[in-house]
Amino acid sequence: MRVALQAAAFDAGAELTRFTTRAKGVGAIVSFTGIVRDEVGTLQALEIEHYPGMTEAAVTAIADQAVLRWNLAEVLVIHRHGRLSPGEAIMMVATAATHRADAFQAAEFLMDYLKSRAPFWKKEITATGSSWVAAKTSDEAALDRW
Amino acid sequence: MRVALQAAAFDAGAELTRFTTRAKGVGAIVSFTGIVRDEVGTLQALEIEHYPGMTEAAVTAIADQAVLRWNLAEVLVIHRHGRLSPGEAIMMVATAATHRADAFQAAEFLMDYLKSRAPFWKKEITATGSSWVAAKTSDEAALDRW
Amino acid sequence: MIDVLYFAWLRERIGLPREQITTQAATVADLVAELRRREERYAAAFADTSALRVALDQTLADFDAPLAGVREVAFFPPMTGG
Amino acid sequence: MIDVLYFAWLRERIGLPREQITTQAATVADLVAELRRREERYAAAFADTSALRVALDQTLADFDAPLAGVREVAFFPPMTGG
Repeated sequence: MRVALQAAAFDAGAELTRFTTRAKGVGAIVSFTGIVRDEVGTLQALEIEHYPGMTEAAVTAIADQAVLRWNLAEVLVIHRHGRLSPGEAIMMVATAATHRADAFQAAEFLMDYLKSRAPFWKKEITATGSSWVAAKTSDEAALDRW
Repeated sequence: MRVALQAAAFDAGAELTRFTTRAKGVGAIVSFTGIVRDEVGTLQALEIEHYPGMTEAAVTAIADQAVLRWNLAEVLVIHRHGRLSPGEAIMMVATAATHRADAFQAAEFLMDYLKSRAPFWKKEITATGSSWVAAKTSDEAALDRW
Repeated sequence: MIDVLYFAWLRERIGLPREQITTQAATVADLVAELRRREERYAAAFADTSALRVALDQTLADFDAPLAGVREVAFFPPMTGG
Repeated sequence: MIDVLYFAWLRERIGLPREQITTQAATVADLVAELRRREERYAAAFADTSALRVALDQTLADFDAPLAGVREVAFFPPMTGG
């Protein structure tokens, strides 16, 4: 398992290559990459605040749960904090398993929990001001399926 | 959309990087990589037969369907044929969407349909002989959810 | 005249990947019945059509589909891609 | 003495990221009531605790959780990671 919380940018393709090399003997690898999206064309940056100390523990606990619930050979979670530009990768998860159903379900589980249970907060910075991104009720509801 | 049917090996990480570059403005990218797995430690190679002509049409039709059903900005399907060694990537799908649910569902849909509706047949080659991989009823059943 | 293609273990059991057949068969099932009568290797290969799939001009079809106008019929076991 | 941390808009509204508080509060809710009484900015920030989350020693908790033995309390809006 690799959990990385970092301000630095990362290359999802290079991470997938490294992950695949680590996950020897598996049949299925799923990756998810979240990217800063400029919905209305005015976003200058996304500022991600986190809770140092708790963040790593919470993300590791979520990854541990995924390993307990599905038959995973490897798990990767990368999540950035600090200032990001539109088009940059915010975060990535990858799962490796013998069968594809485990890899897909574990990746979706990781995403749902990282969205609503890991201490990150997003603020959108535009030319005219900034505002905190509100949590979506659909993200909270997504946890019910697990 | 990119559909590639090829005998040549490919690098899933490099493909993910190219796909991400192509999928401008999206928020979510999901990739799946299928890898030749040596379950009992005796597999020398996997031989993948396909139906030239029909294969490309069938895979493209499956990708078209995914684009119709989900809000996708980009789709990638790579599937190899010919002789593969354990640990090599057999195939890959990638989906890019505004929201993660679309990207995940479309990727799972693509996998389920490629498994049972694209004309590929796998043969396992061991030191003592070779045998055709039987279709799983679970793979056929997986189509019912769509 | 119709092109008939065989894939995977069906190809191996029949011993050839494709052949041209002149047939009056109205449906796929009629063609299968005709093939079965030809030789033992065909009878064995087509013993259980529930274990087989068919494509007409490269599109999946049913065994009761008509053959009128069809130029290429392919028989094969369930696909195992992905 | 307890460390109290604030994140995101709660941090901005209260105007500081953390402070040390000496309190006899038995539960998180008691601590919130105490903070609300302090100053207008606290009252405004904690007006609706259903819009807030709390962590005790870096683990998510409920507002009726006891504070005995707790060294760090963090208040923040619902998380928006991923």
